[in-house]
Amino acid sequence: MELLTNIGLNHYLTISALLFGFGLFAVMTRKNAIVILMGVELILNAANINFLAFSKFNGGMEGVMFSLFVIVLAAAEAAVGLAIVINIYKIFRSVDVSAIDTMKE
Amino acid sequence: MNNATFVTIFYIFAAITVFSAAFVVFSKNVIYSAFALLFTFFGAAALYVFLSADFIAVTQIVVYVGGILVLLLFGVMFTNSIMQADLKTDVLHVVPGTLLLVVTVGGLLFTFYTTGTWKPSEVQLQGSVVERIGIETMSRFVLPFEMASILLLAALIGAAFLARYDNVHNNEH
Amino acid sequence: MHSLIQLSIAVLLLPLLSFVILIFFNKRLPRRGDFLGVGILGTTFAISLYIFWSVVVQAYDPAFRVAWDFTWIDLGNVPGVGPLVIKMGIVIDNLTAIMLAMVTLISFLVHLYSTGYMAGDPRYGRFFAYLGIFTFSMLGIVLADNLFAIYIFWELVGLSSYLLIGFYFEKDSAADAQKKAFLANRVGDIGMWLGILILYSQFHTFSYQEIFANLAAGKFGMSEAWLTAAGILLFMGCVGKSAQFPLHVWLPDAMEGPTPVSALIHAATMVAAGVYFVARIFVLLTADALHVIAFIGAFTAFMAATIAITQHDIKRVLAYSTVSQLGYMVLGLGVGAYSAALFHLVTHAFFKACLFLGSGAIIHAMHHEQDMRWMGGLRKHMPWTFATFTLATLALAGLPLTSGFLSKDAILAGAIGFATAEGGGVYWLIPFLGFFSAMMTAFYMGRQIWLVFFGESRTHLKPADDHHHGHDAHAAHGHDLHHEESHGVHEVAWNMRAPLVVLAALSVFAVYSPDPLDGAKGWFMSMVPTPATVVGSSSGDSNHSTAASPAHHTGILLAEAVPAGAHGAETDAQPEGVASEGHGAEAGVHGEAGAHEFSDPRQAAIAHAAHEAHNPAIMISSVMVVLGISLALVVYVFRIIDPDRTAAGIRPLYLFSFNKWYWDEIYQATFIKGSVVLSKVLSWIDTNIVDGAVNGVAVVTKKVAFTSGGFDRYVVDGAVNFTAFFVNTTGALLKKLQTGKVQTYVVMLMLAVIGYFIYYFTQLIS
Amino acid sequence: MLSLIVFLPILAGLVILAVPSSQKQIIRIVSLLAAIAQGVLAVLIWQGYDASLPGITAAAGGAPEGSFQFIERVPWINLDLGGMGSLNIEYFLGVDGISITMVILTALISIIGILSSWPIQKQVKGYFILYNLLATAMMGCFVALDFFLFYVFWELMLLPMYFLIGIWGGPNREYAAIKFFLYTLFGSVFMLLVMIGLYFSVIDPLTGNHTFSLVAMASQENYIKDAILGPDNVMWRYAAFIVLFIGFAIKVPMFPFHTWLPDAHVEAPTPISVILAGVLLKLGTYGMMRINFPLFPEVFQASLYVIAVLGAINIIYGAFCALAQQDLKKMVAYSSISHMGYVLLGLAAANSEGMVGALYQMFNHGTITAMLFLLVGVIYDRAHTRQIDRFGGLASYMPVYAAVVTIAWFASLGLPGLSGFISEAFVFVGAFSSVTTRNVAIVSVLGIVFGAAYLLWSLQRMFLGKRKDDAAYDLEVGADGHEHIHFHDWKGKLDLDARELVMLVPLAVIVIFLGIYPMPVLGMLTSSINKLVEVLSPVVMTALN
Repeated sequence: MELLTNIGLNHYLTISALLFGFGLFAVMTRKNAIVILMGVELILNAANINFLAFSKFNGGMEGVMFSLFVIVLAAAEAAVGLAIVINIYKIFRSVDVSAIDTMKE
Repeated sequence: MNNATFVTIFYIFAAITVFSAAFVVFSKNVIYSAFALLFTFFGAAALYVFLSADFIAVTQIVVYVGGILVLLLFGVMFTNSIMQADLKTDVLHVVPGTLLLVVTVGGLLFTFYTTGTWKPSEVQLQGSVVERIGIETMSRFVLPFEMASILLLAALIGAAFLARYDNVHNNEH
Repeated sequence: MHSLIQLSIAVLLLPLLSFVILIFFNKRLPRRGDFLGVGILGTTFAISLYIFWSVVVQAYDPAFRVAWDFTWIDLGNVPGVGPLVIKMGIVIDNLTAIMLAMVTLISFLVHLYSTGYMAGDPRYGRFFAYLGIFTFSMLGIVLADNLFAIYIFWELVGLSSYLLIGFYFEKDSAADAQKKAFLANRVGDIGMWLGILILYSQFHTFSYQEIFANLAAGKFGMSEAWLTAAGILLFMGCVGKSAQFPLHVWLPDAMEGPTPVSALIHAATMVAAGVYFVARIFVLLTADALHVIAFIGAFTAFMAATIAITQHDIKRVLAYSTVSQLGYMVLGLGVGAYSAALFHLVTHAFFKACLFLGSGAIIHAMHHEQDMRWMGGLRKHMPWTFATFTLATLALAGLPLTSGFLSKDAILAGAIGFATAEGGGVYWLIPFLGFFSAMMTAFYMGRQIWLVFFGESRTHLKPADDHHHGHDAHAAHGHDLHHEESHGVHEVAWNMRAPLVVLAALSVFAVYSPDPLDGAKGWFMSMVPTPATVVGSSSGDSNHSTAASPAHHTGILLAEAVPAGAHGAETDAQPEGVASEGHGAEAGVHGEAGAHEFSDPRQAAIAHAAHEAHNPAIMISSVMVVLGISLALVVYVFRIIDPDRTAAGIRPLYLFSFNKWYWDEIYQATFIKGSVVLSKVLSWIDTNIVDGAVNGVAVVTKKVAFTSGGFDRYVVDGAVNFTAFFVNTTGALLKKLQTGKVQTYVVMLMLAVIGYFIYYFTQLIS
Repeated sequence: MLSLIVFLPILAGLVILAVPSSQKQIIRIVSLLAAIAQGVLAVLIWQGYDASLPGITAAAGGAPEGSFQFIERVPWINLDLGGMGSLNIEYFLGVDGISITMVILTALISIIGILSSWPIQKQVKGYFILYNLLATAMMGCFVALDFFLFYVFWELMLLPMYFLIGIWGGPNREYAAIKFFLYTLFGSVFMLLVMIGLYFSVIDPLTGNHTFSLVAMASQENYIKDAILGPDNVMWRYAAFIVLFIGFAIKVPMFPFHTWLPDAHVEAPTPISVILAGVLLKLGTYGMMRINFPLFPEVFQASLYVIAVLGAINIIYGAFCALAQQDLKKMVAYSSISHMGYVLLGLAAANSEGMVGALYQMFNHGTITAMLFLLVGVIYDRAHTRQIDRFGGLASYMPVYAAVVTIAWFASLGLPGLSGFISEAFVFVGAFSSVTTRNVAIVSVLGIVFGAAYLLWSLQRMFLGKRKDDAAYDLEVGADGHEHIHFHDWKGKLDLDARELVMLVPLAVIVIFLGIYPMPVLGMLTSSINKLVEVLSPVVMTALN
């Protein structure tokens, strides 16, 4: 009970682990490119939570600063990623990544 | 704010975050996923507040919810006809994916809980860190900051270039 | 440079000029340039005569000597030897002057004669060119002051002889003869060359004077046998060129050349060069070498005389007579009768040239009939030829009042003296053979004169089959003006007659000596005295082995050098030390002509004995000559003995002589056949064994290659192929992983990460 | 200067690459101009050459300057081999008396070869490119003073030669080309090993590093005492000497490694035969003089007698084989073997006379044998056969040809007044003066007679005797079933034409002039030869060890 009520580092890490797992699952299994992007966002958020948690319990500012940069990065990534998805769509008339297997050849 | 309230609120937000994330992943409908993602972001932002990172939480809401999520929705709309009934997405690698999900999460949790050697500092972050962020940004992290700005610029241009409507380009393919 | 040297250079080079002009431009010149050849040779003769006059008549000094040389090859500072240069030079002494005059005179006369004899030949101009290069080479031999130079001109003479013998190269017999001549000469030349090498290897010089001076100083580093070998090897050059046994076979065949060539080269000059050369190196010949030389000369004289008796071809008789007479000269040198041998060289040159030119006139008149059996009675048609030919014949036979008598007699006297001095025994064979040959000479020359000039014409007796010989010559000469029938036999024109007269005149005793019985009283033998040997006689008779020590020699040489000082001034380009000593040596040697006071006891003994033997020699030889001529008269004039029947009676001997002792057949069967067979065998070995080995290696390599190829294909390559197969199969399996779907890769990536984690943690835990 | 003379032909080859292959005349003229320019450069080098400098080894102090001339030396390849030290290969050219003789000969023969290539019609462009490559490689071999560079040029020579014989040769050309190629390659493989061994045994006194410089290698004091080929390692030094000797002897070619030569000559086109006999064979003996002997003088001294005997076998055996040949070209090929034997004999004499004779014989054999092969080519052009028996009385048909043949034949048999004589004479003088080789010299003199025998015999059979009827020729030549140009077709133009005279007359003039006055060539090489003899002399060796 103590473990449940005394919110510590492990709680946050658990949340981030779950988010990471879901994000990874999305990236791995979903065919829709948009959903894959969403999974990526989940992973990034999981990382952010970790950064901030460690920062909080360490008393340093590095985690905060990094999570800030991660957010910036995520914004850039989302923009470019979506642009790519749209281009893919233009070319293949689909965002089904399983259909886009030209790398096979 | 006493401890019990704090714990309760924490769990609520944690649940929101986790469950909405699960919904994002498991929902067959892309639109639903997108909206579930909104909640995930909010939950995460709340958790940031708990972690004394109020500025980050605000940024999270502004950037993710205001920017990325809208972007994603536009992406959904661009690439799927909303009127079309089949907005569902198929899945593949479900078995290995699930397996990996379990293993990864299990592994991570196992690691977290068995390590037990986290040594939290005596001094934890307290209160708002906005001011310190400002100082850090302009002192120790000025170089990453500038690089981030260049990255953003590059992403801006790149995204604009990639996504622009190019008739000739189109025709070629 | 002494003026005589300058003149002699002109003498040397003028014939070369004639050659160069005529070989390139003879077709563009009027009369094919024959006037040029004759004119140049006339000039040459005039200059030579002047040299002769200055040296022999004006100076009248037995020790006269002028030398000049220049550096021909500079080998730089040779390790172990020091600065080494090879010089070329000219030396003029009495002998040279006499030889110059003789060679140019005969050459000039032959040029003149050829304008008549060779007229109408398609290669008329080239003939004169060849004569020019021959004269050049011959003069080179005469003037050379070192062994290297003489070897060069020696071979050049061989070349011109080759070219001239093969002048009618369309005739196979001429082509064979020229090749034979050149090769036989080459065999002699390699001996001569080895002799030169022996001397050079000791002294690092080719110069006569330096070699003699070094020898006199006892600096010869090898054993005495090597010195003897050097002498004999050098003499081999003479054997080849002067057609001595065993290399005499080429000279009779060389008569395939035009007759003027036979007169110039194969009678008068070139063949005498061998004798001249031996005379030049006379002083370094050891007693043993001289013995070999004497025996070879005597044997050659005898053998050639026996062959000459039975030959039918007019030129062949003369050719064997030449071989025989050359044998005399060599014999003379071998027995130490140096002056006599050279004297015979000169007298023989004139009368034999006269004989050859006379025979040429006869052949010309007979329309290239050369067989004496079909001649006869020419005395009436050709009085000039008859007279000169007879005079020359008498000289050759050695009848008193001729030049031949003087010289031959001196040689025979020397031979007797030699035999006496050497202590008799087998050495008496030499004078015996000499006298016997003298008799036979008289016999076969009498036979020739009679067959050619007396009796009735026998042209009509000639069987029709036998015509081919004359025919060929005809075709080659382009003399189709006349036909074979001898109606047109008449005396030859003046340009062919004049040389005969001049040469006949030079066969009279008075030209050489005031005393018709003693050549030693004449100018020639006074001017060309026997030089003192530089090698001592230690290898000779042990009784005389008190050989003068080198020091003693040098002392004499230096002392005697003083009176020669007047001439020393004339030797401007001579090297200082050694050469002046050499000069002194020459001067000392010639210092007291007449009263031969040789420091070498053996030489002195021979000279003394020869002097003693003079009168007996005269008597014996006169008797022999008279015997020979009488025999000829008995057989051919009075017909008391029928030659044919006699020949049939002693048929084996007759055939032996007629077939030239079968030397040609023996050589053909041994050396020539041997060489050809050996070459075939070696060539077979080359293609089948040496090259076969190479090809065998190739085959073996190929076999090995195939074997290893099999190994390669089934084992090594098999392994490779298995690898390929394995990779292919695995690849085919793994290919399925390559879906091209990004997410598959992510799955794998994660699997790998988790794998790593598991590994990491197991490590961590354990 | 030297780089220019070496690479001029390759430049010409590049120019030819740009010329369309239909422009045959331009291709030929470009090649000819390059060859003439090379000749002019050779003359300039000859003019600028100071004959008093010795060469062979470095001057006092270890610098090649002051001993070699026209030196060009730049670092070329520097490889760090880690624990084994470093590999310093230089681009090092220079000439001394030995090489300048050969440079002049090469330039001369290159010009003659191009002239005689004029009638070649098959793939003219490729032919001349290969020819120019060959010319560069030959010239490079003679001026390279770095062993590695020498080796590069040496190997570079094989390739064009292989194709020139294998493509433009006679009916059996592939066999001959392969034989030539493999034989020579076999020889050079060992050279490579020795070269590397030498590299690690020699120190350049100037830099203190290992070096491929032949100049440094020629001085025994530069060897590391206990290195693989150092003075202490007697056995390895003998082995190295022997394999190097075999490598060069194959090129000479020396009995019993000579059998590639007749085949290669018989199959090669005339200009290639000229090059092969005129220049390539000399590379073997040049290599001996430059590399094999001065680098291992004590082994050389120990093997004089063997080398002399091999030389004598070459002389006499070659002459006998020549005597038996029916094919004129094969006879000339065997005569080459015989004449190269004189070179070996002269080298074995190990004194100045013999070595001068050997080097001069190399030069003279180059000019004389070039004439011989050109003359064989002339008669083959006309009659399409080289069988000696099929000819007869040619002197009446072709008087000028017969005259030139006579000069060449007599030069070959060593007639005085022609250059071959002087070299042979010096060889014998040297070989006889050396006590070791005296007996061999005495036997070898027989070669003079047999040389005269086969040459005069062939001369007689082909040129003298009765002029064979045209009809007889028709029958004989036509009998083998091939279509030949019969002699009567050639009436009037049978004799030498202007191009052939331009090739032959200068050679004849050189042969005659150098026979009368050899100093223009001898003057260049005597000081180097004297130095070489000094380097090789046993006295020096004992002083060092």
